[in-house]
Amino acid sequence: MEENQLSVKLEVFEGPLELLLHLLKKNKVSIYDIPIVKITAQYMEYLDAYQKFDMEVSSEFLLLAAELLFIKSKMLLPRHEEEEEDDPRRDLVSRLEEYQKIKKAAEFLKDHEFAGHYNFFKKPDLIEKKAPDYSEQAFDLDRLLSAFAVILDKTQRKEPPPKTSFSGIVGHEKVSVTSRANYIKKRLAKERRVTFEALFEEIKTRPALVATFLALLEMMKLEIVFVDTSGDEIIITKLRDGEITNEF
Amino acid sequence: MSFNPGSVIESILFAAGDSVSRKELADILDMSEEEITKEIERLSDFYRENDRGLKVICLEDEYQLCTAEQNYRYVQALAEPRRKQSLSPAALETLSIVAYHQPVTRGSIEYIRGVNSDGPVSRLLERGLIEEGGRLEAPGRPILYVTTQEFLRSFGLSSLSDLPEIETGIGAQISVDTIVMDEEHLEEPFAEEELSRETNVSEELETNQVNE
Amino acid sequence: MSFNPGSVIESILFAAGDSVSRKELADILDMSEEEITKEIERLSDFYRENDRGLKVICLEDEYQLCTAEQNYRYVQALAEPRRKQSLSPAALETLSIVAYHQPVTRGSIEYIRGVNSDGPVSRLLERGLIEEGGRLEAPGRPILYVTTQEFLRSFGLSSLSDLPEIETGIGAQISVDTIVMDEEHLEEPFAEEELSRETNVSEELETNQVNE
Repeated sequence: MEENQLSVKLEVFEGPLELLLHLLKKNKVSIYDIPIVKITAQYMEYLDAYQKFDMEVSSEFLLLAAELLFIKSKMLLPRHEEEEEDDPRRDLVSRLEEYQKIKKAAEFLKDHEFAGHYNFFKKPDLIEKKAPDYSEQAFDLDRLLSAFAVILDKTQRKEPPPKTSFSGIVGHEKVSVTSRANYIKKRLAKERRVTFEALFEEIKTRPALVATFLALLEMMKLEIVFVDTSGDEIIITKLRDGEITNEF
Repeated sequence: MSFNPGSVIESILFAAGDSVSRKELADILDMSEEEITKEIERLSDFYRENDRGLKVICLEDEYQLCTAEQNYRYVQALAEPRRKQSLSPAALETLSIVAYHQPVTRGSIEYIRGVNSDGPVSRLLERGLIEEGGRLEAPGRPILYVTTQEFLRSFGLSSLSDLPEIETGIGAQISVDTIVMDEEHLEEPFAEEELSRETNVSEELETNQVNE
Repeated sequence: MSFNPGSVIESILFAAGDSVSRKELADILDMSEEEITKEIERLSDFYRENDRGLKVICLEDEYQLCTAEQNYRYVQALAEPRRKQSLSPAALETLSIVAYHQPVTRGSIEYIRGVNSDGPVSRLLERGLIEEGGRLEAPGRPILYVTTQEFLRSFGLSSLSDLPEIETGIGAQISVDTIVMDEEHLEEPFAEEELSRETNVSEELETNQVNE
C-alpha cells in the first residue's frame, strides 16, 4: 500500500529536478541548504521503488542520482577552510534555482493560456495591385493632338487674329499652366470623367487653350490624370491628387 | 472630409487582417512613429468607450485588429468551433524556458528541465507558439528557438516585456543561456568556471540521449 | 456589459471576413430579420457619422464589412510597401526651413511655421532627411538640426548651394515650392479638399476597372 502510493507519485514527476524539489519541500529545507546525505538517500529510495514496480526509469533520473552521489562523496571529504566558497552543491543549486523560476513562469503562462482565446481575427483582404499601369497603356498621342487641332481650329474661327506663337501667347497673356491644371482638377472633381471635347468647350481664348493642353500633358506625365484614347471619345479621369509646382 | 488618421489606420488594419508594424503605418500615413502610437491609443479608446465589437492589440511594435472578447460567444456561433486545448505541464515548462531565455537551443532547454524535451518542442512548433530563430554559432550549429507572435496573441501579451519577472531569491542566477548568450552575465562571480562545467553537463546529457 | 447588437454584428462581420446573411445574423443574435436590418442601418450610420474606416455593404440579403473608400489609396499602399512615400506639406515646410536656416532649433522651426512641429521633425529624422548637428549654446542647449546627405541625394542636389535663392525680405517665408522635387516626389499632399475629391475618383476608378 505504502509502496503503491509512492509509485503513483513517481509517475507525476516531470523530471529528476522536480523530484528533487519535491524531496526538499517534503523535508522543509531550502535549495540553498541541501542536506545532501539525507536527500540522496531518499532520492535513491524513489529510484528503487521505480525499479521494484518494473517501471522505466529514464536515464535523466539516473544521471542526477550519479550527480548526487558525486556531490555526497565530495562533501564527505575533508575540506580546507578557504575552499568553502567552492561548495560542490553550487552547480546543482543554480540548476534548481533556474528550474524553480521556470516552474513559476509556467504557472503564469498556465493562467494566461486562454487569454487570447476570446478574440477572433480576420483573414487578410486580397488587395489588388494597381492593376492597370496607366503610363504603360497604349496611348495614341496622334489622336490627342489631332483632337486638339480640331479644337484650336474651331476657336480660331471664332476668334479674330492676330496670331502669335504659342509660347508668346502664353507668356503675353500670363495664363499659367498651373492655374489651368487647377482648372482641370476642379472639373474632374466635379464631373469625375470629362471628355476631351467637354474639357475645352468653355475655354474661349487660344492662350488658355494651349495652356490647358500643356497642363493636361503634364498631368498625364505625372500620372495625375489618365487620358483614355482607346474609345470613341477621349476620356479624361483623375488618377490621384497632385500638384504641378514647376512652371515652364 | 479631412484626413482622419484613426479612420485610415482602421481601414489598413482591417484590410491587412494581420499585424502591421508601426513603421509601416508611419510610412503609409506619413506620420512619425510616436504619432502613430498616439493614434492607436486614441482608436483603442474609441472602441472601448463606444463599446465597439473590435479591439486593437499590440504585438511588440505591430498592431492588429481582432474582435472584442465580450462578443465571443456570438462570434463562436458563426466560426468553426474552437477547441480549447490545454498545453501539458511539460509543454508549458518548455514554453517558459523559450519565453524567458530566447533565443535558446534544445540542449539548453533540456539542461534546464533536466529531461529530454523533443516532444514538448515539437508540440510547441506545431502549435506555432515557438519557431526557429537562427542557429547558434557553436559546434553543430544547433537551432535556436524563439517565441512567435502567435504566442503573444494566444497568451494575451502585448510584448515579451509583459512577462513577469520571476524572483528566485538569493544567489546568482546562473543558467546556461544567460552565460552562453549574454555577455553581460559573464560579469557574475563564477561565470567562467560555470561555463566549462555546464558545457560538460550538456554534453553528457546529449550523449545520454544518443545512447538511449 | 449590456448586450449591444451593433457591436456584436460588427464582431461577427469582422471575424467572418465574408458576407453573412441577414437570417444567420438574426439566428445568432436571436432577433428578427427586420431588427437586424435596422441594426445594420444604425451601424452604417455610425460609421459614416464618425468617419470610420469601415463600411457595411449589402449584397442581396447578405452583409459584409469592407474598408471605406476614402481611405482607398492608403490601403492600396499596403500592397506596395516599398513605394516611396511622399512627404506631407508640414514635413516639406519643416524641411525647407531646416534646409535654408541650418543649423536650426526646433523652437525656431515652430516660430517660423507658427505651429508645433514635433511630428514633422520626428518624421524627417526617421526618414534620415535631417539629423542633429550639435547644440545651441543657449539656455537648455537645444538641439540644432541640419539636413543630411540623404537629403541631397533624395532631392537630386549636389550641394546645398544648389538650393534656389529666395528673394523675400523676411527670411521666414519660404514656400514649399522653392524646393522643387523630382517628379516622383510630386506626390499628392493631403489637402482637405483634395481628399474628398479623391473619394469620388476612387469610386470612379473602381467602376472603370469593372467595366473594362
